[in-house]
Amino acid sequence: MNDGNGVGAGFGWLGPAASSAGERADLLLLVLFVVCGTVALALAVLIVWFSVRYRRGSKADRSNPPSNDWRLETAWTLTPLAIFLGIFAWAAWDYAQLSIVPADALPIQVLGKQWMWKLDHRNGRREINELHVPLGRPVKLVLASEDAIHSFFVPAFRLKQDVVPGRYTVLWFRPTRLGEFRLFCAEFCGAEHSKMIGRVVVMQPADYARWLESGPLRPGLAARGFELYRSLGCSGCHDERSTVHAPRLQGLLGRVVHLQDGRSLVADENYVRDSILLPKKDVVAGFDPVMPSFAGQVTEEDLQALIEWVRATGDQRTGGRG
Amino acid sequence: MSMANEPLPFELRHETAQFGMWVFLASEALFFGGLFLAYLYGRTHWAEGFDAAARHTDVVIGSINTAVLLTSSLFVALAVVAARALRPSDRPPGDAERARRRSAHRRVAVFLWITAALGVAFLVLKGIEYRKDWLDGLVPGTAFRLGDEAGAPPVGAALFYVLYWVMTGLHTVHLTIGVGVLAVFAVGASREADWVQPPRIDVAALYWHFVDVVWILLYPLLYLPGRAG
Amino acid sequence: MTRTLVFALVFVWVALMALLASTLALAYVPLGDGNLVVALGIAVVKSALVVWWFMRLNEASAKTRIAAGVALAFFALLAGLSGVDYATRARNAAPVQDAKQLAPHFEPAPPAGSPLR
Amino acid sequence: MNTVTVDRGPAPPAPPPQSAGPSYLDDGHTLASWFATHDHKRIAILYAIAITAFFAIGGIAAAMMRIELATPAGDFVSDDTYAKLFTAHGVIMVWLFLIPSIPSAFGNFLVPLMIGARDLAFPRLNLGSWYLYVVGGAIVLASLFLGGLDTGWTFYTPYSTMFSNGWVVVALTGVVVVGFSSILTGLNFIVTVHTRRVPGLGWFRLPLFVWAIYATSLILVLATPVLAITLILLAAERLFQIGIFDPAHGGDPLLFQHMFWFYSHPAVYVMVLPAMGVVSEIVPCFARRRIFGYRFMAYALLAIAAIGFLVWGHHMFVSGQSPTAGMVFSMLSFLVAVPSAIKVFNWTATLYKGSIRFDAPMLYALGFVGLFTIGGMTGLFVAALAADVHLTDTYFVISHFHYIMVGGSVLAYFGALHFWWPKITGRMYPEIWARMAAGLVFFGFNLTFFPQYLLGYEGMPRRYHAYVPEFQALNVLSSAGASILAIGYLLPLFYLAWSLRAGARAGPNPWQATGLEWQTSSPPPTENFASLPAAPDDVYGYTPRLGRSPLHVDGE
Repeated sequence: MNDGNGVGAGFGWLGPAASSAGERADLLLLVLFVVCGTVALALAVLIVWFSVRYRRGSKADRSNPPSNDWRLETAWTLTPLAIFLGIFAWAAWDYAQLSIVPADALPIQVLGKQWMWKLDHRNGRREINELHVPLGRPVKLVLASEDAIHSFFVPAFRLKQDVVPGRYTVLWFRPTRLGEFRLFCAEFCGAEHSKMIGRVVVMQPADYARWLESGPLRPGLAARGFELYRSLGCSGCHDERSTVHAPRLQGLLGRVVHLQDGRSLVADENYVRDSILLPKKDVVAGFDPVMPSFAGQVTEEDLQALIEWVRATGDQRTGGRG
Repeated sequence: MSMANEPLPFELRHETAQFGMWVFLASEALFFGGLFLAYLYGRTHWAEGFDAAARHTDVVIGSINTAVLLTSSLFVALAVVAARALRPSDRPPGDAERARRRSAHRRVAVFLWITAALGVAFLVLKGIEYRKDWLDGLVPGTAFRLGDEAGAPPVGAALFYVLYWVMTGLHTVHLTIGVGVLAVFAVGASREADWVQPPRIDVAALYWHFVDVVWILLYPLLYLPGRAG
Repeated sequence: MTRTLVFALVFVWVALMALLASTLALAYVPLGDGNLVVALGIAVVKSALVVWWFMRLNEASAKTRIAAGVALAFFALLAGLSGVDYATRARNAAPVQDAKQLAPHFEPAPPAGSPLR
Repeated sequence: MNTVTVDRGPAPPAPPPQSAGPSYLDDGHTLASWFATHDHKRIAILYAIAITAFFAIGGIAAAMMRIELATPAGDFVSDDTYAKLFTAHGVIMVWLFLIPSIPSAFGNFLVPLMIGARDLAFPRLNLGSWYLYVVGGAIVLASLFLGGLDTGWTFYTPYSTMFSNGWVVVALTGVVVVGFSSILTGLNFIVTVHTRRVPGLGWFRLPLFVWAIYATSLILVLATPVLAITLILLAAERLFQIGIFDPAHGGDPLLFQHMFWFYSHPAVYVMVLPAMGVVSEIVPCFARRRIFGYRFMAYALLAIAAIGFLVWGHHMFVSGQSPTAGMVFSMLSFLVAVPSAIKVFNWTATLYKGSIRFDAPMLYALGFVGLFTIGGMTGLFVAALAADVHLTDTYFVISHFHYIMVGGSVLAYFGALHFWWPKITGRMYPEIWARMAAGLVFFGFNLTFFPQYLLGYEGMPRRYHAYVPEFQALNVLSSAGASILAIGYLLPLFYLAWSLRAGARAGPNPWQATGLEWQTSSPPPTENFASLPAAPDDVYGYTPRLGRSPLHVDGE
């Protein structure tokens, strides 16, 4: 399974990064290794040289040894500071790219539960401990956990993101190499923490499309969301034809929402999930807080389906990309 | 003279005791600091849950208890002032000196007994309040309810009571220790024991004042939110 | 000298009682978020009075005062830096829905042996 | 039995110690004279014995883990037992060995001697701290024997509160009790250094070891209480199934991580600062040179202690913390690396124009400087945000902190053990054996932990009971190294015990070192000094300060 140019099963090497963020991380790590390596080597050589040259009994000039030199001290205070801040800025810049998710990213809902990964594609195709993604297209993973903290870690992409119960966390990447890559859980989550592993398969976009359609025929996530939208009674108020004065949900994801207490925020998955479970928390301006809370009636998977449906309504209006 | 039996000068013993106690109080302040941070988190994230929950605390007992502790702080401060007369003085030993020290001992004993009594009063009132909270179902867990309010309590109300019980519980533990220490010193002072020395009374008083300051900060957090409308 | 000290202490006590009364009264005045700010402000003033006069920080040595100040500073550090996270973190979502009690609406539970379980 | 004084060249002017009664070891042999002693030197010995016992238990847990990890399949122990092993290894090594090792054992013994005091400011509190430590340690061991806990030493919620079925609350109680012992020890040192210095001994004439213990005590007093309250809230949440960290009731698991790491990062500086103090004493003595940049070294110690409180968020870069907070903590983490860099450069500069001997303490000290540099440098890797996203929670981080804790603190602990062994026991250790042990430890350590850097980069997550086959080769190397390291650690146990009986008698100052502790007899009398020692007018008088006549002839 090791994708790198390893020699034999026992000794594998990670191989070049397989995601855009990974290539940048590798460059940063290489520079860090070179800079720190040279300084460490220089220090080691200096210590060995001093030890040999000034060992007791050696003939060496030991006249008036300096015991402090503020110029030297200032030099080796400011130089490391400058180098460190340089490294910080570069690493922080790369890290900032990780938190800006491209708009056209392919959303996949990931649910981590004790000792397995459930991944749901938009058309309802579900995978356990496996993720098929197209080459070159950004993919956005919306991570949720049902029990303890897990961490979605793909070493080949040089990326990981903790999956915290009670909130959605997001991880996006753009695969740049074909092949299969290891998937690990990196945050201790119980006895079978080391068995909560899997693989990420990067395929040509054409093969990916064919694979997506050939999956077991289950209603799409969005379709299930729509079914829930009606069975839970949301349509009673939120449907266009309903007489109840309730906010419209079509194309909600990504839209700026103005709230009653003057705040305004961009509606994201967390906002939709919050409004279902705690409707009185962020009441939209111009509406009275009459919506009942659905806490205790919907599971995380149902919430993901509802959110996918709300996302899908947005697509109908803008040509249904993805 | 060898270093072994050289008694430390009074000033150094006083300074060491006071500085050592303040360093200990710094660590205790950070100990309660962790709780205040948890409260800050809860209050900023679930403001209306905390307000709804805080309305059910007994503000009458809370306020009386604050007054009781403030008064006890006054008396223990007066005890420290009275104890200054017990410092090693260079006055000639004699009946006058012995009488002066006896009256100082008596005054210290009286002030310490009053402080300890006020401490016990606080604990009694606290017990009554805890029993009332228990009966109101204000204990977080499966049977948690906000007194007679119908419906599920808002999210955050249970968190408020987790913090309420942990904060007041830890404060009561510290207060009980304080009452015990003051009672021991009060008995020692009334018996004019020689181990009742100013540096030790100062340290006991500092600890008591600290427990009072913690309550002063707990009071507005636990009893006052959500009172207005 | 002790006579003036006793009077000072009693005066501080009276001030503390007045502040207690005022904070209790102000709690019933609807100030919105201001309530907590006012109540905490008064509490800080009361604490300062107790620490400065009752705990005699006014006649304490410099290092003792620094010890008192350092405790406050480090609490502010703890609250401040974790505050940076809470202030800038994306919205905190609702509590997790415990799946164990709820059978998902949608599909009948897959047979025990199937990989989907 | 002749008194051996290793030929070091002329000694600095040491006044001949008058006879001041029996040494502290001979001053009473009853149980009470040990378990009810107020003498800081005996309490230090009690700590040293308890610490060695806990080090052994933690070491056994580590050995079992390395055996388990020699093969990809988890076949030596079950996965649940493996979780209990790494938790036991973590809890014991952090709280019962590393944190008390140098401060409580060597700090207790040496600080009063180094400042010319009779004892610590609060002797009874010192004994109380030891009992708290032993009781806390017993409770932790009880939780392990009852069945252990599988949460890891970090106790992350909601696993530790909702899903773990180990003896979590018992272990938490033990750790909180040990925490109070740390607070009281820190308090004792702070007050002692402030109020018990011999008249005339200014702050900038104190040895750097005293500065290091003072800085460590500041952290102990200010950080440990937050750990205590966090673990109490955690225990309450586990018992009542509801709490402020519980996501199902609106709590926040990240709040626990904030409060836990607010203590746990300064705690790693509690582990390394005393080691820096030890190295700052050993290197000048064996290089016969004044420490380079004494004031910068002293300020660097305080700077590390202070900035150490600002950086805890770098443990949470991928935990769901906001990116802005991640950047703030990342920059502050780079700031805390600067004083450490200053110290390494200053130790190296101290060797310049010295007259260096390579006795065992010096080997350990140079080993510390080398390995601490590597550990510190890899700290920069995990402080850089984009790199940490890949490296955190992998074996890279495990190797990083072992380089600093084992390569740094434990090496310095052994260096201190050998450097002050003559002063503590009055006996010299066998030099050849000691150098061999130092070499074995250095080689074994690197063979154990350097492969883990590569494993970490390859992406092997930490706390894995079984791993994928391609990680096996490096794991086998690491396990082999662990066996050599174990031997290296056991050797001193034998030859130091041997030296207690048959070691050559050491005079008051076998290394011709500066410092007040070398101006009294070895082992020192119960009251430390026959008469009040004169405050030294120069703290590292191996070579003259600028302009004074040279103390030793060149090239002797």
